[in-house]
Amino acid sequence: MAAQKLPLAKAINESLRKALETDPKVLIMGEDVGKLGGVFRVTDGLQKDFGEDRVIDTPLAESGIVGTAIGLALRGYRPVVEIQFDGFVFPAYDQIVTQLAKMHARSLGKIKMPVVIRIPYGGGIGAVEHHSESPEALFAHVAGLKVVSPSNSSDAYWMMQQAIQSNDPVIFFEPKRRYWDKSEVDTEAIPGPLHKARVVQAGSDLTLAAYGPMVKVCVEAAAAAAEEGKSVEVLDLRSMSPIDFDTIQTSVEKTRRLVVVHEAPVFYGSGAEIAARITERCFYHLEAPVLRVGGYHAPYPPARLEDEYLPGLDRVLDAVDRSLAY
Amino acid sequence: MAAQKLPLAKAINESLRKALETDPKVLIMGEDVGKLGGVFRVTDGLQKDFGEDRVIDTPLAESGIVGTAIGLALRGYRPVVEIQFDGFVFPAYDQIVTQLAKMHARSLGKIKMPVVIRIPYGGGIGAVEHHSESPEALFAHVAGLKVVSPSNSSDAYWMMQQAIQSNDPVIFFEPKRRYWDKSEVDTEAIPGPLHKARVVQAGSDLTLAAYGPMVKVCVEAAAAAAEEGKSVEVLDLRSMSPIDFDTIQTSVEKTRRLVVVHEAPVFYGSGAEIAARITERCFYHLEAPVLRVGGYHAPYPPARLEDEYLPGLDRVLDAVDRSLAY
Amino acid sequence: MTVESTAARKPRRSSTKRVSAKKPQPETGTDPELVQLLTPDGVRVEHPDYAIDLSADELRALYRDMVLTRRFDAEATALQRQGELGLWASLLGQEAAQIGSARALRDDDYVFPTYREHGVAWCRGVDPTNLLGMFRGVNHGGWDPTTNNFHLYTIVIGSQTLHATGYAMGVAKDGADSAVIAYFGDGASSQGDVAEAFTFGAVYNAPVVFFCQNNQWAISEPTEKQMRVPLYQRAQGYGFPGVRVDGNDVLACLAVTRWALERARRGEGPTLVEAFTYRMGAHTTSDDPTKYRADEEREAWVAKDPILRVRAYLEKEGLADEAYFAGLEDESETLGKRVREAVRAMPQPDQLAIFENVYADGHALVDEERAQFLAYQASFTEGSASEEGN
Amino acid sequence: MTVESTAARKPRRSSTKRVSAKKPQPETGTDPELVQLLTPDGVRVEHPDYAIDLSADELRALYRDMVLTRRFDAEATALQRQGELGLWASLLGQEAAQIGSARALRDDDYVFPTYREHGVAWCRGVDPTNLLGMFRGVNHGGWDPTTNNFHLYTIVIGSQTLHATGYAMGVAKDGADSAVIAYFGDGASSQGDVAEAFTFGAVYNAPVVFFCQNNQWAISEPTEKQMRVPLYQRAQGYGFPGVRVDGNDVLACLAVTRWALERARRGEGPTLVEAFTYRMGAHTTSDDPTKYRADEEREAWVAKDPILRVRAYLEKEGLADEAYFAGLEDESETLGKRVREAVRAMPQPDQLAIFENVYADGHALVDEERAQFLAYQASFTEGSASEEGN
Ligand SMILES: Cc1ncc(C[n+]2csc(CCOP(=O)(O)OP(=O)(O)O)c2C)c(N)n1
Ligand SMILES: Cc1ncc(C[n+]2csc(CCOP(=O)(O)OP(=O)(O)O)c2C)c(N)n1
Ligand SMILES: [Mg+2]
Ligand SMILES: [Mg+2]
Repeated sequence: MAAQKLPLAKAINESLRKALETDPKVLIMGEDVGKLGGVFRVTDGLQKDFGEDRVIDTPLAESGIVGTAIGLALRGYRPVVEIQFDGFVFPAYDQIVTQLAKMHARSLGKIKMPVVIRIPYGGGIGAVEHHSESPEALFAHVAGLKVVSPSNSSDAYWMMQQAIQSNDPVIFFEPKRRYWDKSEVDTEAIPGPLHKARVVQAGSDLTLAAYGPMVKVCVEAAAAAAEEGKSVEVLDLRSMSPIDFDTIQTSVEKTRRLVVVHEAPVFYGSGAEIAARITERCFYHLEAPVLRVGGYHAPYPPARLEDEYLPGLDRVLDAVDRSLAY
Repeated sequence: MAAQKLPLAKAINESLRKALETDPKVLIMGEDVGKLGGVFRVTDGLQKDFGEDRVIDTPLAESGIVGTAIGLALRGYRPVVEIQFDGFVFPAYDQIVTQLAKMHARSLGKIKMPVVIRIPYGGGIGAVEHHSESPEALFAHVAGLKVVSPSNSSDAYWMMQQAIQSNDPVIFFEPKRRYWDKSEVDTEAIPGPLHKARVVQAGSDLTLAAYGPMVKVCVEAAAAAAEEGKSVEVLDLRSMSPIDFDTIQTSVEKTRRLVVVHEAPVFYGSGAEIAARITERCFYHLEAPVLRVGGYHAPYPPARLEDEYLPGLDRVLDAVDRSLAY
Repeated sequence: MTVESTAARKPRRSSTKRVSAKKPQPETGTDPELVQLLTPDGVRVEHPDYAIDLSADELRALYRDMVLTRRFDAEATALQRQGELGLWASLLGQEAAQIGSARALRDDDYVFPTYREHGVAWCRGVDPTNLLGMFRGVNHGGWDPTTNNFHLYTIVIGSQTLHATGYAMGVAKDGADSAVIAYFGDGASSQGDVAEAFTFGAVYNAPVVFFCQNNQWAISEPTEKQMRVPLYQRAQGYGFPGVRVDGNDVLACLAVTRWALERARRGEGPTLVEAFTYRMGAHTTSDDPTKYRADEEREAWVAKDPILRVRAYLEKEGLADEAYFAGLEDESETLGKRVREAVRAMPQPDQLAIFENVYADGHALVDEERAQFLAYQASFTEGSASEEGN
Repeated sequence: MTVESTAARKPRRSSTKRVSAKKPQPETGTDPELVQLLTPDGVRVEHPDYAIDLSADELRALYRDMVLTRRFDAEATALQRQGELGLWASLLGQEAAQIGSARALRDDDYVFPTYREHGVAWCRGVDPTNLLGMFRGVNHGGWDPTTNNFHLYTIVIGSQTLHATGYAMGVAKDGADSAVIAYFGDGASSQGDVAEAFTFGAVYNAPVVFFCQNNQWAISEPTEKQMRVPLYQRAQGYGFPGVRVDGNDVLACLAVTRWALERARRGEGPTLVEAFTYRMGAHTTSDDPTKYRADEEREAWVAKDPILRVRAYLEKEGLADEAYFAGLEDESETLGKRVREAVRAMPQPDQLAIFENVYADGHALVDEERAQFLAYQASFTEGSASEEGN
């Protein structure tokens, strides 16, 4: 398999398959990951081909899943854990924050924690409560974790490869509403580093920075802005911890304006960190304050209100206009 | 009892006593809160005076403590829950984030959740791992919670009264290294609103904004700066959700410089939110980027390194100098 | 597929060779552990510990509850297929467990459901259409829990068992003799929260009944993935009794739950009731059970249908006639129609609902964001107005 | 104190009148549930299920382990009083539970301790001084867990039981016949994580021994606040055996743990061992037990001291003479001295250690912050240098 068009979910599936094939220590664990292939079919067919010893249906207990994954990692395994939905990661939060994140430091580097935690996240699929959240800031604030999110199939494939190879725990946020979006995956292309941002398209008037599901919206916004003669640069950040501030800085030094977009609530969200740091780095370059577009300080609403809650094309364009108006 | 000097821990103790006396629905719950009076003696004597039915030693299970407190609140009680140390709140994180925070919205306002979660937090007492952390950002990001922290005995007394009277869940962060600091408490003074920031001391060259344990450090820094002829305004934010941006804005419009100080790691910390929003509000006033002083992106270190990790007087002054140098 | 290079070692035990655990799921009917009062064939049997004596009216009422619940459930499934609901979690097959247990409750008892307790809701007097709001996506819970002492559906598995326990602790503090019931599933039994609820319930001797509907599946996972021995046995190790009841036998569910509630009222603390039943449908309308379970399994359980056996009994004993059944059929259709119409008539929620009820006492940021939202919305109206003016 | 206005109601049960739960803590010695091989008076008794036959050398070795562990522990307590340690969690009274269980282990078995397993660490060959780093505040764990198959101390109560279970799942996957042991306390038994560990252990039939030292206290809370019936009974409801052993009887602890480990090796899955013992000291040096427990309770347990009974037995049977005891006394003092000196010699950690090992593969922000830190530090050196130059 070289270059081909794959849905994002399938790209992850292929990446997991590759990892299972390449490294006998790689395990898949989670609720319903076996015969069902996960509720989004991301692990479809893997148990059939690699057996119940490698692709493990676990009890319904997220703390138990992550806690035993830590133990398996101590034994030399490389577990890839699935949390069924964003809203169900919290029972495992203690194990992630107090154990998984700190084990390497606590052991003075003696213990490595090559654990990947896959979390389908974000809204836009009309789901019930707890199935549409974007809790990435709650992980990025925690030292010892790395936090990433792909926006397209190629990144999904390669970032998963890199996450599994990483000796640090990686929280891998999968943009669930993009699972079915197809794009090109070249399984032989050598990718760049896992935590490097990507310039999706160059522009000169303003920078839009996003990750995961919002990259597509930003690209659309850039296109709409272009029709009005505004040249917008779009960055796919790809990593929320670390954040590739250098790439953002380079862009902002050029465009002098930055809008950060994410689904997560704006308040204490990743946009805050980016705004604070980029303002510090580019204080004399910025023509406007860094603006943020994201969720409101409110629980994710019922599905029939999610279009109002989610930052869509118009809200991004509104921020673009407001920034350019400074 | 009118005005008197009390250690911060004792002020909370008096406040809890007052609440137990005034409202029969108030309960104290937690590990070791009974005979022992809590590991910091904050609940000292309360079980003796109010009985085991009001001051409840719970099983060692934080999720259980918060989960049953939710149930008790549904039954009309007003539980004040103690989490023994900052690092032990995470087993309860799921109940706090997915249940406690959302119950009012989920029920379309039918259910109120008057639950206070007391968390002794922060470092500086030479403790072992998990006993010195500052996880406030992990709660402030979550809609439905209110997050506060007193810096002195009077606030400790009154903010606790207000938190218990609140019909919303309040995460009450107690600056443990200030537990023994004495200051004036007037139990008859009518306090201002719970979420309003306080101008600790006025100044004209720069604003230092802090909360909890760092207010004292900032006051000291302002004094040191004054000796060098710099006039520093100090704000005690008191509330991390909501944040009283108006008071900060007023101050910054005057001083044109802002440094935010907290113990929590800077990365994705409350300083980021403040920097981002104040920059937006005061873009044309700021002479320098908002600077942040806080913990590093690293696990809280062993006790013998905490003085290097914690933002102390010198690091605050360094930021003051850097800000003024713009 | 690469194979691990363990060939050189001589394992004394490989994970595949390990002694298999005792199968947790004995068959119904012949199982001495299982309380049964009405066989799948509709024959009344007695149990030494759980007697029950119901009038014809009461029996018919239970039957009616189950029939109407099933009808409502089928309507909701249909509404999901028609796009009126985003999702539906069917209770098909679990009517007896729900109606039996719920009809054991008093009005002042309090119920903590998961997300599948439509039959319990029915018995509590919650209007079925109110249940549909969250599945349609117009709210997260469309009823006032305090009106019927029926808490909101809880989706985060297991959490509500702690709320129930806390509520029960409060009941005890109040000196009331009400009881509390917490519903949860076989999968939920693995969650730490449920174990903590057992501990708190036991330590505080709280008047709570932990009612597990073991429908043998947690989405695609059979109970073997959650437990090694039958769940009801777990209670003993926490210091309170556990009972397994035929979950497809409405009489047994009623009798056992009554007994457990009475224990709670008498101050004897918690009970675990495991209602052994079967999820006859998919997990939800999003699920595809053909991926993980054989049709035959389902077929076997059709023979144990909780409704058919009561009908057989009613007919055999002459407790209901054709007219009764026909009348009930009509009532079912009326209910279906009412639900269908009510759902279709549900208004799109107001956009500002996003900002409502986030806090009880308000929050400055919510106010600010609401104002920004309004201004933003207004900018379109103005914008489009001016465009129209072009 | 205001009283609730419930006078008008007629409570059928008030929370104070509730039936009190069965007391979880039977007395040792006469308890048929409790496995004992050596009475508090040092008399060897037999147990039908747990036989043990040790040579004089082996018996003396167990005695020596306990004596040296206690000596080390006392030294650490003293060092805390002298300000050399920030905190110490004494194992006083729990030597038999720790030495007995740890001496049942093979080198290839893996141990997951809490924070009080100094005796287990000793048996694993971890240098006692290495345990002190975290209590002195120079590190969070000063040994390489893989050297002695002894994991780091875990402070977040209960977490390590899941790590142990996962590790054991890995052992099984590898086809190895090693076993894993997870230590935890009576208080820890309330944590959801421990229950989840039981579930995972049972479902995957993992070769793990859950070893609870029930020292009857969780800081100030007696076991009645954690459980209603003896803990060992909990195992059965999860599908594996539970045994209560006299935790002050090193022989019984050894025999029962051996048996449990053998079960694990044979692929028979987990076992819960509850070692019934007593925390003779404070919870930690920060604790003040006079606030919550009576002196008499402690006195009663002094009579059951785990070390004295072995000494009585050794003396009675002529298995050790005065010279042996004197020699051991010397060895103890030497150990104490060595520990004292080693602790005092522990260097202040390098400031840059803050930034070390946060990640295995590095993190841009950590690099940036380290560089800023260095620049900041350097600014002082320059500053003070220039001031000195004044
Ligand atoms: C904490 C959490 N994890 C995962 C899920 C996703 N999920 C929803 S239902 C379900 C299975 C529940 O099984 P069971 O408890 O047996 O109840 P049933 O659906 O059979 O009624 C899962 C895994 C969830 N809702 N909450
Ligand atoms: C999750 C968590 N909550 C609270 C604490 C604080 N704490 C430390 S030890 C302890 C009591 C532990 O009791 P037990 O499990 O019986 O062990 P023992 O100390 O008796 O050995 C508590 C509450 C903690 N370390 N972790
Ligand atoms: Mg089920
Ligand atoms: Mg204990």
